[in-house]
Amino acid sequence: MIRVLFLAQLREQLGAAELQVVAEDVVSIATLKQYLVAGHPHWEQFLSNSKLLVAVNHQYAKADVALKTGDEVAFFPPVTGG
Amino acid sequence: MIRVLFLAQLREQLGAAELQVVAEDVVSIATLKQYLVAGHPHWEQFLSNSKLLVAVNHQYAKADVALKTGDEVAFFPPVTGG
Amino acid sequence: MSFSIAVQTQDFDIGHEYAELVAGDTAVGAVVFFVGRVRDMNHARDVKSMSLEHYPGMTENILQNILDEAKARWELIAAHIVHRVGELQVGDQIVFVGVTSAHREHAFQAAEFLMDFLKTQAPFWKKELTTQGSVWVEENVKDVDASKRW
Amino acid sequence: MSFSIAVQTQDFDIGHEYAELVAGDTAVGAVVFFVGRVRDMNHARDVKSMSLEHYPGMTENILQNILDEAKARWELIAAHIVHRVGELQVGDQIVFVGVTSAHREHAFQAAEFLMDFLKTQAPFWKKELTTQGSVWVEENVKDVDASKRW
Repeated sequence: MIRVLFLAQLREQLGAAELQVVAEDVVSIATLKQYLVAGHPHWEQFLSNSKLLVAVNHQYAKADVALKTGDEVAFFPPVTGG
Repeated sequence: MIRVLFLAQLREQLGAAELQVVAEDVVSIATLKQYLVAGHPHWEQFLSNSKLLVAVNHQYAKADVALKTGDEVAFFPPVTGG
Repeated sequence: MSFSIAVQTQDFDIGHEYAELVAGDTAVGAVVFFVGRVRDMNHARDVKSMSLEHYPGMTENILQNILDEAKARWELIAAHIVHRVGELQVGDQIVFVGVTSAHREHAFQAAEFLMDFLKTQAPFWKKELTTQGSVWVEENVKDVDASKRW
Repeated sequence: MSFSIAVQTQDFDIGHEYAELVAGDTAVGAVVFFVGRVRDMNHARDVKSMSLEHYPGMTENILQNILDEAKARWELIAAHIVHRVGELQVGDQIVFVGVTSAHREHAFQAAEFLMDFLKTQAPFWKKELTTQGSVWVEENVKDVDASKRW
């Protein structure tokens, strides 16, 4: 399983904080996004936002990063701390 | 009278902290220096140092500033606070 | 403490942070501090309070990365980052960055670098409670530009 | 206090300075502090203590000029400069510069500006007591260069 998190404003937009995806279903961040949108068509406008950031296992990741079972993937908007 | 001060390392080099000069004797910083050197020839090497700074009445001044009675003139080396 | 980070709900005390940062080190010639606070006005919105969310685990990783990068770029003796999360009121402290060095230019540059990268990399998000309701703070273009100069 | 300067033999307390600087002002988003301290090594000289001389009257004038210039250049809410004179030991605090603003870039730049100009304009002179005897500190070319960028 891959643990998928949605944080901050994105969590509110999707109405979801976390879900589990079977690893065989996805091979990269890009295909994970396609898989999520296939199951929730109204998420597309939010997940296709070019400003959206992605982290895999607590480090920033690009869309072509390969995923494996046990990974934690997080999607979130630009950060605004400090 | 003009009050003339020598500060920090310059005071130690000249062996003098302060002296009074009659205003008619000097008309500018440059002529004040000449006057001081005329009275104390061994001061020349220190007073001709191009790094020496001069203040008139607590503000930095150039060599051509005119002096008048009651002025306070200070000569000192580059500053090293902070 | 030398080099450390903290993410916490509790407030921090500047006098205490300073004392810890310089404790026992006589090579320190320069200390630079930055404190970020909740101000009452942001982009013309009248702010009452704010809620600060973060991504536990990643936040600590990123802050540690930024600190390591600063250590590699400048001659630092100690550096400490504290960032608060949770509910904060106007006037509350949000973030502390403290850096010590033998030289002031290293301390100043490292502190600015830490803040610029913290602002654009560390996974914190602010939601302001304003007189017009609650608003997620938008990415600040000035912060993005500032982080590009390093 | 808003904008003020002090030249004094007594030590200063960072927690107290910070509290005074931000007191009651909820528009402050950013606070930058600089503290300069006597370090045990300067240009390979082993420093034991130092004596700080200044030019009373002119010092206050110059510090006030520098503060006025910073106020004119950046959006500042408050700024405070404290500089000690007299006999100081290794590890002692020498100078404090604290600046508050709504914006961090203003606070950082003003603090750096104040220190660069204080270093090159304010009439203070350091005489170090080292293991090789007493030595007047020489003008630092890096400080002169730093002051030229503004």
